[in-house]
Amino acid sequence: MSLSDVLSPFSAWKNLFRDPVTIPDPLNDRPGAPRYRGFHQNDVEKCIGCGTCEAICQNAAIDMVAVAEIATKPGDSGLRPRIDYGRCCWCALCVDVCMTSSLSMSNEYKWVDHDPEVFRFTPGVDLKHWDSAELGYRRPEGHRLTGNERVDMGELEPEARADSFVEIVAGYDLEQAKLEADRCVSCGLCVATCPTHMAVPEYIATIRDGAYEQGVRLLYQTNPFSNVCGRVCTHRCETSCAARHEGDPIAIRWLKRHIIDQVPHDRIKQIAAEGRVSEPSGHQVAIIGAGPAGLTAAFDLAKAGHGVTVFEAQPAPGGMMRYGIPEYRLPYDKLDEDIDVIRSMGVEIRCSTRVGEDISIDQLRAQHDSVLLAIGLHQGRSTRIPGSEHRDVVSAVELLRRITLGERFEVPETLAVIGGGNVAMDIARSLARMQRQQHGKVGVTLVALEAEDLMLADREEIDEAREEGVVIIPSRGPRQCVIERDAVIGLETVHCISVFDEQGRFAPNYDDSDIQLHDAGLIVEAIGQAADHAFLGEPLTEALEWERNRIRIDADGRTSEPWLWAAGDAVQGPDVITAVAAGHRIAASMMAIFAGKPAATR
Amino acid sequence: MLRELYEQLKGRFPLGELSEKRPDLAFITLPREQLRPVLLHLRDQEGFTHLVLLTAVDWIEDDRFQLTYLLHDRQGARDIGLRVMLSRQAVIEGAPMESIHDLWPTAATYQRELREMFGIDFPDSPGVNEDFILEGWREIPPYRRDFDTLKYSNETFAPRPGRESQDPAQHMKAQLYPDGA
Amino acid sequence: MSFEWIKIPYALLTLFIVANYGFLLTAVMAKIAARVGRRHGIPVWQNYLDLIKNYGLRSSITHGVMFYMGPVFRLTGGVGLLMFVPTLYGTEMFSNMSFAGDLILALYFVFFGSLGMALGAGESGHPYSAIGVTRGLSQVTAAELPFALAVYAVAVQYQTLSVTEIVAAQQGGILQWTLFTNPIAVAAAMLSFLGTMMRPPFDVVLAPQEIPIGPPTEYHSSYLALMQTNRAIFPIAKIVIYMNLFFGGAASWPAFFLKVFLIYLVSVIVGVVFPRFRVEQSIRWFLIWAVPLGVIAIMIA
Amino acid sequence: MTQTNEDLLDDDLIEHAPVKEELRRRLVKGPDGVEFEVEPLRDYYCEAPPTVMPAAYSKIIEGLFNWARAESLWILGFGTGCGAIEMRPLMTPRFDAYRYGIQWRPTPRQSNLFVISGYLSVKTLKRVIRSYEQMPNPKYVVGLGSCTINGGMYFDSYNTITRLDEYLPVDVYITGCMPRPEALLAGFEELKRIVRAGKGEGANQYAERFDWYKANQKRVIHDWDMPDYNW
Repeated sequence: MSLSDVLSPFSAWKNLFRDPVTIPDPLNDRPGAPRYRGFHQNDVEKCIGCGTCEAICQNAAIDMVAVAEIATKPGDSGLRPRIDYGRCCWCALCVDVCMTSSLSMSNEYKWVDHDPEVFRFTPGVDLKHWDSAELGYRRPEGHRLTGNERVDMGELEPEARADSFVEIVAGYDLEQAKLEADRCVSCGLCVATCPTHMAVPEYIATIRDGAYEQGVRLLYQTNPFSNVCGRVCTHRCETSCAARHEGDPIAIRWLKRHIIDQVPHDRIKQIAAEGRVSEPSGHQVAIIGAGPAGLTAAFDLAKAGHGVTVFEAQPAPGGMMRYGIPEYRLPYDKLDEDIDVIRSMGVEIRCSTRVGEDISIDQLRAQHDSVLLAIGLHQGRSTRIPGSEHRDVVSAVELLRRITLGERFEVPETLAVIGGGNVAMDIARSLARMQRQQHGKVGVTLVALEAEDLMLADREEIDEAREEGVVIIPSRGPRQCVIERDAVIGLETVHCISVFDEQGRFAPNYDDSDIQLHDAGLIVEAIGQAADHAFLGEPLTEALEWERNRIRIDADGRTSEPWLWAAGDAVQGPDVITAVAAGHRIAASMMAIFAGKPAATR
Repeated sequence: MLRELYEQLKGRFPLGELSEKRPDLAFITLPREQLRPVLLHLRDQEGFTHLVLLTAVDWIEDDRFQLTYLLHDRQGARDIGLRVMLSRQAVIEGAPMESIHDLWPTAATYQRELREMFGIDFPDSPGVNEDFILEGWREIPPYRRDFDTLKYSNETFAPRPGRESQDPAQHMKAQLYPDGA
Repeated sequence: MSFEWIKIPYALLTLFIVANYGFLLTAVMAKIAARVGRRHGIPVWQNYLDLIKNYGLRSSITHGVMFYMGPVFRLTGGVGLLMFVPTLYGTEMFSNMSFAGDLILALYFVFFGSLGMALGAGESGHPYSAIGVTRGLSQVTAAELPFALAVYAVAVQYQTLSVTEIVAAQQGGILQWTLFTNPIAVAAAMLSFLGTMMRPPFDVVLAPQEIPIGPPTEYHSSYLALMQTNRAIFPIAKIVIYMNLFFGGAASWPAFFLKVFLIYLVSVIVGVVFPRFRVEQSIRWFLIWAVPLGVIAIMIA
Repeated sequence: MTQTNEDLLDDDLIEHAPVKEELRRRLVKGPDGVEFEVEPLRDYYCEAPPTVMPAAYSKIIEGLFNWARAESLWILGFGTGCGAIEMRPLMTPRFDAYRYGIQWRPTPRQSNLFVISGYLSVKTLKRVIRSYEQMPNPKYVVGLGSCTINGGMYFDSYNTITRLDEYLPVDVYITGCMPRPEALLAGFEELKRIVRAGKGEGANQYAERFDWYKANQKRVIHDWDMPDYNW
């Protein structure tokens, strides 16, 4: 020990003349640093109440609670997260996972109270002084816990598909499906949006687990047309998907198709038959029309042991699924598989049996406890422009039916399609394929009244049609079919300035100075369809209540006649999944009535 | 580097498989009769003088408890873990496991913990039956996978009331389709 | 001098002034120490708050008579020490009972408090108290030894045991102070002083970290408040002895305040910069450095 | 008090979680050869259950006392959980809590504030109860961190209590995981307000609802091998 060892500590005394390092007023002088994880903020307008924050919270600190001022609407559950600061550990996983970036954290961190019950609040709803705090933790730009981009779906190249009716979409393989399924946060916002409330998060979860049979089981609980819907569903679920806010929505439709593709058909039949009542109840139901609505009702009823007979005017069952959708989108063998499962429940389908001609509706009524009217819209609407009565001006539905039936008719080298919906695309693309087969080139012009971004067809349909050579010209209203020497030679159109008037009614406004002539040897009208109710006969038509040319039905699908239900495009529209939902509802409604009434003895 | 050691060990002892995690970390599965000789060999011949930890894993699906003895070689800066599989059912019925507290005194503490948390008995280990972390524990050992800790906590420590949550999907269905359609 | 009744109110007045000065001084010292540690430190009135708080506690328990008497003895040690030395030299009012006591009595009172404390703390039954008492007594004994030697040297030097007379002998200029007439004895005494002020490096008795709080572990509420009062009075009383023996005493309150402050500061100057000694280290330190100084002082005398 | 030590010793405890051998009532032989009975759980502690101790003095003096109590918070330096680490900075020059009259005492006898710093395991709870009961009235409890409010991240733990107020009367909660030192200071300031207003009566609340608190404590502490009260 030297003297300096003893003396040097005394140098600490010079601190007496330095300022203290003590923070003078730590309560007010120390705001949280930028990106400090303090109490939560939530932009309730941006929040969709998906509950992903609740699901990821490791401390069970988040509740999803209904908020009075926020209404439930498609894509927004109306719930908002409530955070329990008796649980929260400020890990910010909820902020990192938030699907809309609505949730964030302020940099406020002081909250004391004598009452332990107060540390629970709904950010953005229960107002707090830190709501406007600018600093705090936000999810870093580009940083996401779930993938933003949808796994690409393999498709045939335009060159390969343009002249064939082979299915375009390849479907996901196992690995792709798992990747895509992993993006799903299982919030279930889609479930309510789906007309038949398919258990979407649950069946997507079966892909992650590889439990495909369980997936099929879940699919069949709500939808016997998974092959069809896995391909051509309008997938409204994807419009309310939480993932769409900051990326692509989950490819729910393709995942559904993936599940059904993984399980052999015979096994699907077994799974679908689980819980089937083999004992016949004695009740008999007649269903007019073997479309999705009719067959779904038939499936449910037959599974519950009721006798079901389906009467179909066309030579094959499926309705619009078969006669309205081209084969390259929905291969017939896949549709047949779905129908085969339904048949295996014991449903009898009588094809080429037109009610009103081969059997009268009164006969049906007499022989059955109840009758379901589930016909489609098989009649095309006409534009009624000059020249539209010509035989080479045809409706799209009729042409589609003829293609399905296998009629090999000649298509001219140029033709025009009027309409901007999916049916217009279907017929344009089908005819383009036939043109390529017959002439080696495409000469289809599609004119739509709406502007490009307002066209009713799906975006991908439009893009694919263009890739296949269809010329799509938006904002054109048909003026007349030009006929020379009794042959159609073209379609004359004018520029359409606006489609709807200020009140939102259909009232197209044309610019008559902008006229174009499109060469066309055939004009196809695809502007809408109608049902043919003639077979009902006059007394029944009189007895039923009507609403704008459709039979009026209640929420259960019942008409004003106690024995008659109605469903499908003829009363409802617009797509397969809605028809499936209606089929389930009607089956349930019929069975509720059967339950209180013994079967008639015949 | 550890693979060489493994091959060398394998010449002397019947060993199970090797699982290499890093160049300086590997795990060897071995039958329980070989545990003591291998530990002794590693400690005295190979320089693994430090018992880093002794822990257990409950593989309830396979009806197994896995004991992991992690050893560290300070000189060689490498770690080796020995895994011993015990029949879960047998352990629950009271089958003993031999203690290694005579090789490393610290093992006694780990063994006391395993006794309390998993119910694995090391009858020779000093003080193994004394309370360690739990006092007056009445249930099955809490680290066993069949012990539902959330349920136990809710029943014993009464969470604060007033919490309720709704499932977004169910809530939407109820709000948008009130008739249940 | 003889006893007069008027001395009692005078003594109480002295006590009052000294106690308050003690409270303020310890707070000021704490503040100085805090500033060296670059802190703000406690408010100067904090000692009063703590005192009122402790008197205001509603519940108190006792472990027996000695437990109860401990703080009283301790306070008696402080008050007694103060009473038998002249606080202000040459004044009738503030010389207290100094006519009656001599250096031996003062030395006894220095030790008296510690003994009382030891008995009381012992009865509390707390093991930490016992450890603290053991440490405290060993260290205080070791620390008192050089002081006793120094006092002896001073007594020999002035040929009297009366504190008043020793002070009287130092009047007439700074150079008359024992500090300059017998520097080695003063040095021994000041080293001992460090040891009895319960400041680092000699605060292992209270050792806040290892044996929570030492002897007073079990003391609380009014007992603790009594001890707090003593902790204000006792150091001042001890400093008064040092002042009288070595630094020429004080003839007026300003001189008193200044000298007490400076002598107290000595222990703080050392205390804030050194880490704590263990008991055996401090005993060894006293025996090696302080005791020989004391012995030399006696030999010179 | 419905249950005495004797009852506890005889039925409940022995049946469910036997008292440790050295704590049982037993005969011992003294150095002089005389045998005598000891009952460790009773012998070393006081006998009286806690009583409500109302403010004893006039309003003015109580006001002065309350002010002094508020400005002289002596914390029992017992870090029960991870939150204790956030109390340490308060002692450092950066925060210097001493200037607010806050200091740490190493003994419950001299402390009047118990900071439950975060999660409280059942094993620690037992020690906490003993320490709390030894603190003199009036005494205060601050629950620090989410764990004391509703379990925090230990809400599903097999050995951690979720709600502190079931076992001790709590004056102030500070949420956070962990709360920063500033939040702790804010909590202490809030406690000072409460104490100054004369509302810091946790000790009396504990005495009033003693049976309830004891029942809660005994529900989770299965090996109750301590006396029912020990101040």
